[in-house]
Amino acid sequence: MPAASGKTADKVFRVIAYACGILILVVLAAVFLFLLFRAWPLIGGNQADNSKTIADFTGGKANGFWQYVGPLLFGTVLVSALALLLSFPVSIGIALFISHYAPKKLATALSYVVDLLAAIPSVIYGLWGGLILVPAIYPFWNWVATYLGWIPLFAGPAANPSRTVATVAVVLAVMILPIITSLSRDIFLQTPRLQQEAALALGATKWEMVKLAVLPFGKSGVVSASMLGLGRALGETMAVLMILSPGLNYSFKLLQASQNQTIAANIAAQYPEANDLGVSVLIGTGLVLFLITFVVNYVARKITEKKVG
Amino acid sequence: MGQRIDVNHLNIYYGNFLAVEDVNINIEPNKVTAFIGPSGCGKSTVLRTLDRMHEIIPGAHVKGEVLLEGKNLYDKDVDPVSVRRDVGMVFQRPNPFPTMSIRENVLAGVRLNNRKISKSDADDLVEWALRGANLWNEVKDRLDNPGIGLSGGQQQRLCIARAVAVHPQVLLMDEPCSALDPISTLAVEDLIQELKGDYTIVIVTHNMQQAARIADYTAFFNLKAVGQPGHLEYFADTTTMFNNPQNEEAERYVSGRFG
Amino acid sequence: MGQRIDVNHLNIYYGNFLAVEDVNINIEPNKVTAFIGPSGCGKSTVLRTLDRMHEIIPGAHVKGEVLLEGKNLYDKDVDPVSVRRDVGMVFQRPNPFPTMSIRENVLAGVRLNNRKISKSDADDLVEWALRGANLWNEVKDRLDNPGIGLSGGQQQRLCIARAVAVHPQVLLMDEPCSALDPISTLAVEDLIQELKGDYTIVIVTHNMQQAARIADYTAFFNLKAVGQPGHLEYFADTTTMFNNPQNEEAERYVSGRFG
Amino acid sequence: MMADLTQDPKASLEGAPVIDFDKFKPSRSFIASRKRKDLIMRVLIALAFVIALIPLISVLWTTLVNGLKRLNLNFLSFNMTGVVGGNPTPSGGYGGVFHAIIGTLEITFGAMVISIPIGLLCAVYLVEYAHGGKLAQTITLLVDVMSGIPSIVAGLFAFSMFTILVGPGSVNGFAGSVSLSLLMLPTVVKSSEEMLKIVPGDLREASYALGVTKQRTITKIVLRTALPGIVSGCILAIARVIGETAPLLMTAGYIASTNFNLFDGKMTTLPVYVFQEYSKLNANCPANATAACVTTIPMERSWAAALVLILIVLILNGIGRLVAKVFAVKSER
Amino acid sequence: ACGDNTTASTDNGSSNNSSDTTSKSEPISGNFNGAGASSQQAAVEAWVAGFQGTNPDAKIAYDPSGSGAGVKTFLTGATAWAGSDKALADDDVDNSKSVCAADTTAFDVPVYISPIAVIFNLKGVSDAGKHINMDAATIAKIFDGKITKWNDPAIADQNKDLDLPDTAITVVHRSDKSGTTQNFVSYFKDQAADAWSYDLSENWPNEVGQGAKGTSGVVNTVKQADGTIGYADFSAVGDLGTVAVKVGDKYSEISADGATKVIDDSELDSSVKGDNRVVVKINHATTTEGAYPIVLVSYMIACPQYKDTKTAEFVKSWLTYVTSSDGQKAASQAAGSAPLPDSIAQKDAASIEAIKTK
Ligand SMILES: Nc1ncnc2c1ncn2[C@@H]1O[C@H](COP(=O)(O)OP(=O)(O)OP(=O)(O)O)[C@@H](O)[C@H]1O
Ligand SMILES: Nc1ncnc2c1ncn2[C@@H]1O[C@H](COP(=O)(O)OP(=O)(O)OP(=O)(O)O)[C@@H](O)[C@H]1O
Ligand SMILES: [Mg+2]
Ligand SMILES: [Mg+2]
Ligand SMILES: O=P([O-])([O-])[O-]
Repeated sequence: MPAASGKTADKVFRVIAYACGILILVVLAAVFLFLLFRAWPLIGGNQADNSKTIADFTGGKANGFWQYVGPLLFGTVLVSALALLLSFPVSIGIALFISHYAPKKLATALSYVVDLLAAIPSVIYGLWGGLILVPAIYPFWNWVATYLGWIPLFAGPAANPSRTVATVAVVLAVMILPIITSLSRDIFLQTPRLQQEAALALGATKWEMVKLAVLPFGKSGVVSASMLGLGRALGETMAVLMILSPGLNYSFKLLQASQNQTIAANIAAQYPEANDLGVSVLIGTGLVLFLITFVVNYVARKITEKKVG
Repeated sequence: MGQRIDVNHLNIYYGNFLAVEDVNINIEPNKVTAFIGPSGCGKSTVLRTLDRMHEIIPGAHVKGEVLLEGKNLYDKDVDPVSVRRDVGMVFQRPNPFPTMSIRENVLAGVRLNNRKISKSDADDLVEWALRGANLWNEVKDRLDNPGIGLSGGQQQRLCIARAVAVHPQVLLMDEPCSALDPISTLAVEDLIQELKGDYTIVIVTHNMQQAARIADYTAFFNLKAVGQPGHLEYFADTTTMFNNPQNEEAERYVSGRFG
Repeated sequence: MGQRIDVNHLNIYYGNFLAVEDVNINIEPNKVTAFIGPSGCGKSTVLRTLDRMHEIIPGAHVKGEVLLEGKNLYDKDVDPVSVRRDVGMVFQRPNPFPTMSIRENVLAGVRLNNRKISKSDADDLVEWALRGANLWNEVKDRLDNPGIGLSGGQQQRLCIARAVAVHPQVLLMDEPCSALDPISTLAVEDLIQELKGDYTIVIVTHNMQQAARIADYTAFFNLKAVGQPGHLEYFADTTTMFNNPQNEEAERYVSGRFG
Repeated sequence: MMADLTQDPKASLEGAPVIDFDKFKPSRSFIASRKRKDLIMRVLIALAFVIALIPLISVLWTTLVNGLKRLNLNFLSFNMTGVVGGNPTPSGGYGGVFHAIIGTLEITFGAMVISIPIGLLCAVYLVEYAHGGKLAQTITLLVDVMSGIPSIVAGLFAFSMFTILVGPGSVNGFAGSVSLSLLMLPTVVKSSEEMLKIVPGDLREASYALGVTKQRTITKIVLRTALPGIVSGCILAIARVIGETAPLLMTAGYIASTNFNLFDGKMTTLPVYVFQEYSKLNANCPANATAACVTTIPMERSWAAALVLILIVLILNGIGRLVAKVFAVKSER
Repeated sequence: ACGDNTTASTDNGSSNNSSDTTSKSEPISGNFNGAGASSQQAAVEAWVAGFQGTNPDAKIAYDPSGSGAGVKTFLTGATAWAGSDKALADDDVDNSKSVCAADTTAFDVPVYISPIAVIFNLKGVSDAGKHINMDAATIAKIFDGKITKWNDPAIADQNKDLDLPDTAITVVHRSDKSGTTQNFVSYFKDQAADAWSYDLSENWPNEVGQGAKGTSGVVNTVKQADGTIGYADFSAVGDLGTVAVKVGDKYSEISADGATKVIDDSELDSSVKGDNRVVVKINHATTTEGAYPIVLVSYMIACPQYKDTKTAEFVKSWLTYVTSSDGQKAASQAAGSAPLPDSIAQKDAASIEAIKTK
């Protein structure tokens, strides 16, 4: 008797597990379809109304959807790429510090702090960024604009207060730093001892050992950690909303205000006051964001997969 | 070309745990010395003190002397990095760098020491080392393939090539064949026989037949009980060790009555 | 109480890879049969086909027959789960369930199968199995301690107790001592000698001395080359195998000339 | 059979190039420069750590200092009903976060209930059943991709789904839970998958060898052994979503009073509360107000709520660690 | 439930209910929801507290989700009323048929008037507590980036007694869609059409200066640097400087009374579609002494008939209280808003009276 009931239970469990696996696919499809459905008026609806709504959103700057979403997308990618650029080397540094340099006790304590920081809600980063960092960082940006202003990226005058892409990038970098750090650290810690010992046995210094064994081993893991961080930055809403002075330009002037805006922050800024059609437009931009993050992640995974396999 | 190693009153610790006690041994140049003994008796531990690899484990340290041609490795002014350049090491499991080609693997150590190597010098060195490791004929047509794509035995020989390419004086091997199939094992054993012309070789093995086959001298380590420190029980030339050991424990061990 | 096993024309596959070819062997009840041979020759693989553990590896399958007291284990109507209840298995590394106490580990086979058992029956069973595994005296005062807290040798005996607690007819052991220190090894060997009164025992070992010490029959597996299927080269009673083998390869192997 | 393999030992070195090893010897200056480089990297790495520490400590410190001003029992035990301007309430406080704590806990709990079983079973499928088939690879890839879904998209999704399926205007805690579960799911799957993977195959085999069915092996041995890891993974997933604001503004809304019903009516969560109070900036005190009227109270409440949020995350972490410890696989010896 | 606050009385102590409409009807009980303009939030808090003083069993929730969202939610029937910073659009009125009973359409009544301050932060001026005088064109030019220095002659000419520095002007505007913005720029459209060419919209139309999210964002940004100028609800101004706006020949400092005056001087928009609607056409050109012309008028939106009598009773009683002098006083104390002028309050009362409760 136990054997028979065991067999049924076995089958039922197996079916449920399968179903849950497949559910993941269903959920992703559902996300896409529900968004598409709700954004449908944008495609299937009255185009004149659409352009009126969009013109209203942008003060007449844009009246087609792509015209609208283009600069937003540009801004989104710019801000998150900068954030990643800033936090990547620092994260890797800290991860190495924890995994290979710090004394064990300090490393454990640090690990804990990093994990905790990874869980700090983004509103808090928004509060901090908007109220503390913005005034504090102005002298620095002003210095950059004065002395490095010949680089187009840093063209002055630096906006005061610094509610600029540069400041937002710093805040996002701080936000994703613990995430990238904690994942990279986990990977670095898994570097096979043998590889490390092989390097040391050849007479490598510690840094050479890291370069020979740890970094190559951690590469794909670090890439996926960065992708996760980038994803977080791409989708970050509150911190951007609370700090950035938005604009709808294809502009690289990092230190000037009102140049760029991100999709996520734009949705949050417009959503409360939007009418039905407006919501459709915003959901349309959300769909674009979804597809972009999807593609970025997909490509990144494919790349790392190939490297590993 | 090999150098001699003299170990005097060496106590080896992991943190506060005394793992191996009072080792005294003289390792002859250009000979193969085998370490045997039951598991946990400290063979690997002793071996790793000979090129200061022991230290990389947090808390691990030693008391006593290890003299390489009369110079104590553990002197204050000695840089462990340079010790490891003079004393090469091969590990239990083959560990080529997975991201590198066969060629790059061989050159890995050399490149650390000297970045400006001409292509032709590098080619010569790769050929020399791979020939030395008895691997040249098998891989000469695919030097740019990843090292990880080789079979276990080939990988182990690649690691040996990598170790000899930096031209050390001493070669330490920790159970270099235990992860290999019999055929690869033979290939590696042959290689060891050859290499002793140029290097002093110390090898840890759990396989007494292997020790008997390849070693000139054999050191038998033992431990009184689990948790007790290991110690060097008996050291003799290999023939004596396996045919007429003057130590009861050693005899019991080599005759297969335990372990 | 042991049952006999007859293996007829057994070919064992991992996916499309034929790992072991055409094995024919008769395993006598209430005797210890040892499998020896170089690494990779298929000892473990054959052993695992005897209780259909082989199948849990995706793609793995067999052709041929394994008769347990004349009944083919691989018949359509046979439930592998119940086969495994009749044929117990002990693994290379001791693997007590880490979340369970010593007592629960012994009872795992009963409990996990959802069989109801009264407290007193359970107590009896635990004592019986642990006594059978020669472990009772060492652990009787701490049955509720985690099983993982025991020493390696004790853990292995605990695993044997766990296996015998489901009352199998046959006990398969895959290098049960290879992870143990010499003292624990002796304890387990003694136990095997005792258990053969009640069970048919098949043991894989890489240690020929061990096979010589404990087995009644010895099967020597071999493989022609890496990548080729392994096969049963020679089967004989242990005395013949080690003193006067009628097979050249077997002689080379047991005399330590390779492997 | 071995004989043919033993080559003539000296043959291999024949024809080998003669090497002048001095060429490869490191020069004194090169050794020094390597050492210098090693040191520089050491310094840079330590520096990375210090640089990162500045903003991170500043965040924590600011929250702590500003938050402690208003964090008291009254703040934790009252909601925002009856709070008018900067005036104190009859209980002597200035409103509080009780409703937001309830909302946060219920919505997060809802998200857990949805995503943990699904995620866990999906991981079970991937590790125990799929054996790296095409479907499994696709799922693994999509789970990875899913971990990049922006939270605002999750909010839009839940909003769209509820407007389409339930009807427009259905703003409630459960919609919030759905949006959060979408964000939690990939983390749960990933971490559980990792944890199941590191359960030694030995244990599965040991269980099968005792004649135990696959389902029981999974539930009683594999999941049980992986439990501490799974719990910490889930805690991590919760920590990831408990601070979400944007999706909850859309799906769960804001309300000043305490709503215990997850399925009906709006619900405030702590991050939303933080944002709302920040948006108020300051409160009005009429000319005839007493000294007890505090104009800066909304910002103070905002910081205090932020601190409460961090504390909840901390407590969750603590609980996770505790659970992990209680269920820990007893360490060896 | 545990943790629910006891109801606070609205104003400190002396509140005796004189409004006859609320006292003669039965106390209202039940749960009621509203959503909409965030500008009304502080006032609504006070109204809820005041309303519950006489109707202790009424539970009222307000979600300050934004005017647009509020109207959207109202049109789904999920809320009893909506708050909005602008009057209903024509198609919203049409759509409201599905929510309101008996084919009636929704109407809006002004409930909350608040002056919009033009705030600035300028060393030596604002921190000395001084105002700056400006006319509509000057403000418009500043916000359009045409005037970029504080000592620009256009400003200096109007402020002879001030010593204006050569500081650059940083304009700060709302970055989110906002009724405050629309009301602010409608002042330019009316009073400085030449200097302000943009269409009327709730979104800020140009990229001059900096945008910030919400009133709080604007105020914080203005606080963070020298030379900034922005606009925000009067209640949020704090100790920032405010611009005195030219009304007639004089400059009028911001005050709640000033806002009431301008509304008092304004007409109703008779062109709006639908019954019972009270939509104010703000007379930005007012010359009334002391009037302050930049104001936000915020409405409550309700149905004349509800499918459910209880809701109708509540809305009627609620709006009555909100527009009563008690309600207005409570709001002005809690939110610093301007009380409704009597003229509007009467119109409101007439519309509210039309809500059918039977
Ligand atoms: N990293 C370590 N930290 C602490 N103790 C260690 C460490 N490595 C080894 N030991 C201890 O040192 C002693 C000697 O171990 P060692 O590995 O040298 O033995 P061995 O003779 O090489 O055994 P085997 O044949 O299994 O390789 C053992 O008691 C072991 O537990
Ligand atoms: N899971 C597996 N999948 C595919 N091939 C396998 C698997 N396990 C073993 N093999 C192959 O089957 C053959 C026999 O292996 P098996 O492990 O049975 O050898 P063995 O005699 O037990 O060796 P050892 O002494 O190392 O344990 C080998 O060629 C091995 O590569
Ligand atoms: Mg060892
Ligand atoms: Mg095996
Ligand atoms: O109340 P607002 O529309 O200005 O946010």
